[in-house]
Amino acid sequence: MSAGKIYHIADYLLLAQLKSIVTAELLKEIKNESNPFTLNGGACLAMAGKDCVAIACDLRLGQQALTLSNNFPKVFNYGDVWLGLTGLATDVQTMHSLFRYKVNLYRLREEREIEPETMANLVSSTLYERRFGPYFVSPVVAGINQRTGKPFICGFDSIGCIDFAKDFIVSGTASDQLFGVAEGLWEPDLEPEELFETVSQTLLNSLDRDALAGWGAHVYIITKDKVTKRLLKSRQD
Amino acid sequence: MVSRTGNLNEDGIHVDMEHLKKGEVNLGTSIMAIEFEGGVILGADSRTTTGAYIANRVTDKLTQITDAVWCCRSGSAADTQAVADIVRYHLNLYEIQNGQPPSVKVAATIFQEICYTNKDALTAGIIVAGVDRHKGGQVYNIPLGGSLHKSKYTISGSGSSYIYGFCDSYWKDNMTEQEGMQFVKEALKEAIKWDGSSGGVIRMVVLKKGKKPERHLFLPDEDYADPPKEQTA
Amino acid sequence: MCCVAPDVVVVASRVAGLGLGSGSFGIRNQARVHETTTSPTSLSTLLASTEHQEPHLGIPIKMNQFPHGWGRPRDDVYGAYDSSYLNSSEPTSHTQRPIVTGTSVLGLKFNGGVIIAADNIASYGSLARYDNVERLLQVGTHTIVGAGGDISDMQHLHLLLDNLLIKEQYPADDHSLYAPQVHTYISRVLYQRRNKFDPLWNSILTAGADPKTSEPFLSYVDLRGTTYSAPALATGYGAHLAVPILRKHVPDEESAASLSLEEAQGLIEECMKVLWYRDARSGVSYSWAVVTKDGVTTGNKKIEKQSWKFAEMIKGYGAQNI
Amino acid sequence: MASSYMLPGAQQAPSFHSHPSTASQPRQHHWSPYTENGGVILGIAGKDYVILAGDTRSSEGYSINTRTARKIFDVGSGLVLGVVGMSADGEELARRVARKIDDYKRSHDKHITVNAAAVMLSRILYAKRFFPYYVQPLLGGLDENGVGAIYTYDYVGSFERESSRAFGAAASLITPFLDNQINLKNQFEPGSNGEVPRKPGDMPRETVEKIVKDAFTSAVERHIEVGDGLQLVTVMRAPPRAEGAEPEEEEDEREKTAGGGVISEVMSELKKD
Amino acid sequence: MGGFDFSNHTRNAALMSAGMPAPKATSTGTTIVGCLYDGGVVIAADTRATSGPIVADKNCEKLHYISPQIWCAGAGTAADTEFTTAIVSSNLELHALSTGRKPRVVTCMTMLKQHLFKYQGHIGAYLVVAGCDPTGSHLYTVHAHGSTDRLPYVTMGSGSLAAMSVFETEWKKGLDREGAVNLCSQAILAGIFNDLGSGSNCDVCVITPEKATLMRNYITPNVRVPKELNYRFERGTTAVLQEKIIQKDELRRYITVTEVDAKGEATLTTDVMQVDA
Repeated sequence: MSAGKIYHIADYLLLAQLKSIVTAELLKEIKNESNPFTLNGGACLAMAGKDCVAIACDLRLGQQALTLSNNFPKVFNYGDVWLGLTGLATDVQTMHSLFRYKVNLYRLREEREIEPETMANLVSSTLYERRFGPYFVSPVVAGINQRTGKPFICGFDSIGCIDFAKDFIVSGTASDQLFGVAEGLWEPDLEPEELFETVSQTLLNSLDRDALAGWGAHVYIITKDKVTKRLLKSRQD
Repeated sequence: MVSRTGNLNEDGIHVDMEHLKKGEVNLGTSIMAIEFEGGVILGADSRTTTGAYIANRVTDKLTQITDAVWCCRSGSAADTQAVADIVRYHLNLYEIQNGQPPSVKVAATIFQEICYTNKDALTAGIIVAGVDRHKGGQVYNIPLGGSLHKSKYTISGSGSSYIYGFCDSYWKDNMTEQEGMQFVKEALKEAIKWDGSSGGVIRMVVLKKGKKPERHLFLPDEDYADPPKEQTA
Repeated sequence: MCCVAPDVVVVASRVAGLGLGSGSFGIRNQARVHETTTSPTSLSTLLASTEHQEPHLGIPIKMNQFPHGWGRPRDDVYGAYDSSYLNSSEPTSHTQRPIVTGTSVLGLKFNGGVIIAADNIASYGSLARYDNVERLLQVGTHTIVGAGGDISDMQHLHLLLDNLLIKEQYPADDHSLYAPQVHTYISRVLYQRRNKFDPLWNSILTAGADPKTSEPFLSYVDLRGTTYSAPALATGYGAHLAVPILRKHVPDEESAASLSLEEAQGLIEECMKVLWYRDARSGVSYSWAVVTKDGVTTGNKKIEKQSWKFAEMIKGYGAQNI
Repeated sequence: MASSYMLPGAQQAPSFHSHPSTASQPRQHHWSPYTENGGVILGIAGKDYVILAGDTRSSEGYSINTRTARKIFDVGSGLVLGVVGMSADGEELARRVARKIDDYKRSHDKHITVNAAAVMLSRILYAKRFFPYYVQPLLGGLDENGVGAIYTYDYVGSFERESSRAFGAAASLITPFLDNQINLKNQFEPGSNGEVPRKPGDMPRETVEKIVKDAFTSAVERHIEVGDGLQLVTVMRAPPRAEGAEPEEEEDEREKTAGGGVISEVMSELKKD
Repeated sequence: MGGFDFSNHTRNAALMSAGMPAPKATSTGTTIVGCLYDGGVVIAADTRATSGPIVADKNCEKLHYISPQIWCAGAGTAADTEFTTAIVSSNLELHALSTGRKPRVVTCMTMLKQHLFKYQGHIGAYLVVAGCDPTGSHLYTVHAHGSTDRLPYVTMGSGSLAAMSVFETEWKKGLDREGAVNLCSQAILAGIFNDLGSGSNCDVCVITPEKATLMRNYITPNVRVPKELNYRFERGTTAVLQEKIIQKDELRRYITVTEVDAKGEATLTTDVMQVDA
C-alpha cells in the first residue's frame, strides 16, 4: 500500500483487520491507565553499604499524568526500621497506618523495638493474608539490626514474597530504570557518604526517565547510631 | 454461562477434554474395563499431558478403592485423584461400620453421587470395576455429567472414540482371562495408535473373586508383547 | 470473496453518496457497484432502495436521520444493521489455522555437513491421522528442506520449490541452487505471505552443504518470516526438548566443526527419542537426511533402546502400593 | 521522540503472565503478524565517532532462538543501522535501507549523507503507517563535518538526532544509566553546593566503550531477554596516516564516504543464562 | 489453614471489572527437578525470580524446608510456594508432635494436594516433594490444581522441558549419590541456559535416611564479570537542598508518641521527620 494509490477492496479488508489490532491496543491503553500500581506513580530504592543502609523515595503524587502533589513521601519510619511503600496512594497510607498499629502493638507486647528481619516477616504475612484481595503496594524494608549491627534490606511483591538482597531493592513505577542504574552504579562496601551519592544518583537519573515519579526526593542514610535525612534538588517536571 | 462439562470439541461430537482449567494436568487417556468369566479386567494407557507436552509417560491411572474394587481415571488428574481419595475414604468407613466390604454397586454409586453433585466443578470420567460376593465381577461407567451405566465392558477417555468399532466387533461374553487380556490389550493398542493424548505403557489389573489383584504391564518398545511368564507377577 | 465484497460496496457507496467519503473511494466503489448489481444477490434490492432515497434526504422514510445512524437504513424498516463485516474483535480473513499438522524438525551441523530429521506423523488435532508423511524434501543436489506445522502449506511450498528449481535450471553454465539460496527464497515467500495476513503455517529448517567448500548450512524460518541460524536448530517441541541437548554438545560453530557424523547421528537419535517420550504429537518412526559436499543421503529409522521398564515400580499416585 | 505510536500486536506477542510450560488453554490460533524477539541496542554519538552496540540474543517467549543474531547492520556508505523488536521486520528494513543507499550511490555517483539517509529511513517507515515495521531503528554515521550522528525513530518514522539512545527490551534500564554516565545528568561539580552542573565533555571513545560494556553487563543481570554476546560497532574516521608516510595506493575520493566514516566491529561474550 | 482475608476482594473485583489488570506477582519462572537414587533422594533448583521480563531476585531460595528429612522445591507464584510450604511444614510438625512419629513424605504430599485442590488452582504453587521416612525415600510432584505424580525423576517449571531432556537421555536405574547430584545439577543447568525464566545458580539438597544436606549455590556458573569502570561518585556530586541529622535515641522520639496537652486533646507529634516543612 503506497500513498496515493486507490484503495482496493482487499486493502479495505486488511484495514479492517489492522483496525482490530489498533482497537485492541487502545483497550490495552485504557487498561494501563487504570492500573492501580501506576495510577499515582512513585518510586522507592534501598541500598546496602558498609555498616549502613540507605532508603530513598520520590515525592510525587499523581492522578495518572496529572501531578497532584510534590510532597508525598513514601518512606516511613518505625523505630529502627524504615519502610518504603509505592503503589496505590490510598493503600500506601492504609498500609502505613496498619504497620504503625502493628509495630506499636509489637512494642507493647515485647517491650523492645522491632528488628528489620522481624519487620520483613510481619510485612510478608500481612500481605499474604490478602492473597486474594491484595493491597496494591510494593514495600521495601531497610534498617540496621540493632543487636548484630548488620545492614538489612529486602523487598516484596504485592502478595508478600520476600526478596532478600545483599545489594539493592527497587520498587515503584521507575523500577525498571532503577534496576538498570543501580546494577550499573552499586558497588560493595560503600561508606555512608559514598552510599548517599550512589543512591541519590541512581534515584534521580531513574526518576528523570519516568513520567510518573519525581518532583523531589528524600534520602535516608542509616547507620547504627545515626540517621541523616536529605531533601534532594531535582527536576520538577 | 456455559457449564464446563458441556463443552464439545470443534467436531461437535467429542467432549473437549483440553478445555480444562488453565495449567491443569490432563489425563487424555484411553481406559477400559471388562467382565470376563472369572472377574474383571481394568486397563489403561499411561500418558498424562499438559497441552501436547507429556508431563508423565508412565502414569498409573488404575486406582485401588477397596480390596476388590478399582477404578480407571480420565479427565483432570487433580479432580479424579480427589474424587478417588474421597470415595476410598467413604468406602473404608463403610467397611468399618458395616463389617463387610461394600459391593461394587455401592462403590460405583458413591462415585456417581460425587460426580453428579459436583458436575459443574469436576472434569472426571471414571470407570469403576470390581468383584463382590453377590454378583461377582461388575463394570460401571460414570461419564462426564455424572450418570451411571452398568455394562459388560466399557471404554472411556479421549482415545476410546477410536475403538468403539473394534470393541463392538470383537466383544464376546464370558471370555477366559487370557482372551479378556488379549481383548483389552488389542483395544488399547489401537486407541494408543490413533490418539495423540494416549500413549506409553499399557497397565492392566485383573480382579478375581477371593484372589489378590494381579497387575500386568506391557511396554511399547516390545510392541506390548506378553512378558516371559515369571515377570508377569 | 463474492459474498463479502458486495457488503463492503454497499456501505462505501452509501457513505460516498452522502458526501462523507473521499472522492476516490466513492468513484471506485461506484464502479464496483455496477459489477455487483449484475450479480443476482439479494443485496441488489437493498442497494436500489437506498440509492433511490438519496435525493430525498429530508424525508425520513427509510433512512435513519439520527446523527449516529446517518445514511443507514432504519432498523424498523430493514431490520437491525448487520455490522458483522466491521467486526473488529474477530477479523474475518484469509487467516486459517493449521489443520493437518506435523511436529518437530531437528537439524545439526557437524564436520563437513548437516544432519536433519523429522518424524512421519501427521496429526489432525490430537488424532494421529497419517503415519507415513515425508516432511523432508530434497531440493536440488545439496539441500534438504524440513517442515513442521500445516501439511497442506508444506505441500504448497514443495510445489513452489519444484517450480523454482525448474526455473533456475541452467545445466550449461553450471548454475544451481544451494541451501542459502533456497533458505532465502523460502523466507521471502513466508514473509510476503505474512504481510498479506495469509501466512503459510509452517516452521522450516533448511539444511545443506556447499559442494566445493563443504561448509555446512542450517537456517530456520517460520510463518512470520523470522529467520535465524545456529549450529543446532529445531522447530516446535524440538526447540524445547531437543535443542538443550544439542546445544550442550554443540554450543558454537567451532564445536560443530569438530563433531563427527557418527556423533551427530547419535545425538539426533537421542533427541528423537526424547521427543517420542515427551511430545504427544510425535511418532516412533522418522526420516533423516545427511548433506555433505558429496550430496544427500536419506533414510528411515525407528526409535531404538527405549526405557520403559521402570514403569513397573510406579504404582498409584500417592500411598497406593499395589 | 516526537510521537508515541502504540506497538501494534504487542498484546498478542508471547506474554510472560502465563506459565508457558504448564498452560493448556483451549486451542485457539489467534494470528498476529507481529512477534517480539527481545534484545537491546544503543547508540552514542561522539565528536568524531559513533558507537552502536547490541546484544546477540534472539528470543521468543521463554526460548532462545539463537545466541548469535546480529542487530547492527552495515548498510553501506559508512552508515550503520541498529534494529530491535521483531527481527523479521528488522532484517527486512535493514535490507531495504541498504538497497536504497546503494541505489543512491549508483544514481548520484556519491555517497549519501547520514542526514539524507535519516530522512529516507523516515519515509520508508511512514510508508507503512498502517502496517508498520515492528522495529525501533537507530541510524548512525558521521555527518558531513565528520561529527558523530545518531538518528532515532519511532515505529512510524518520527525521528530526531540525539547524542545517546537505547532501544529495545532493556532500554528503560540502560537509558538512565547513559544519561548519568555519558551526559552527566544530575551530577554537579563537587564543592559547588549543587550550583554548577558537570559539563559533559568530549569523552574518549575508549571510556565510552567501557561504559557501554558496563551498561550491557548490567542489563544482562536484570533483563531475561538480554544476553549471550555483545556486538559493538564503531564508525570513525580512518586513522590519520603517520607523518611523512606516503599513501600506499592512490585514494579514490569517490570511495570515501560522506563523513569519511569507516566501520569496525568487535564481538565479545555476555552471560548466557 | 490458610486464613485469608478477603476484605479487599470486593474493591479489587470492582476495579478488575472496570478493566484493571491483575497485579503482577513475583513468579519463579524456574527450573526445579528431583531424582531418586539408591539410598536417598536429591532435589535441585535454579535461583532466578522474575517479575515479567525483569529479574527480581538473582539468588533466591527455591528449596523449602518442610521437616528435617522432607524438603520441597517450588515453582510458580513465589509467594504461594513460600507460604504453602510454610503452612504444611507447620502442620506437619504439629502432626509429628501429636503422633510422636517422624513425619512421612506421603503425609506431606497429601496435605499439599488437599490444600491446593481446595483452592482450585488459584494458589499457583507447583512443587516437587522429596524426603526420607521410615518407609523409604520418596519423590512426588504436586501441581497447583492438586494432582500428584510419583516418579523416579521429575522436573517442573518453565525450564522443565529442558531439564527433562537431560533426564530422558542420561537417567538410568541404580544411580549413586554422586550420580544423582550430578544428574540433577546438569538438568538445572539445562534450564538455566535454555529457559529465559530460569537463571543464575544451582541449589541442591540431598536427603538420606540419616540427614538432609542443603548445598546452597552448589554451582555458580553465572558470576558477573568485573565492571570496566569504577562508578563511585565524588562527595558533593548530588545537589542537596536540606539536611537533618538525627541520633538514634533522639529518633525514637519521632515514632508515634502521642502527647496529651493540658486540655486533654491528643496530638500526634509526628511520625515523619520534617526537614522540608
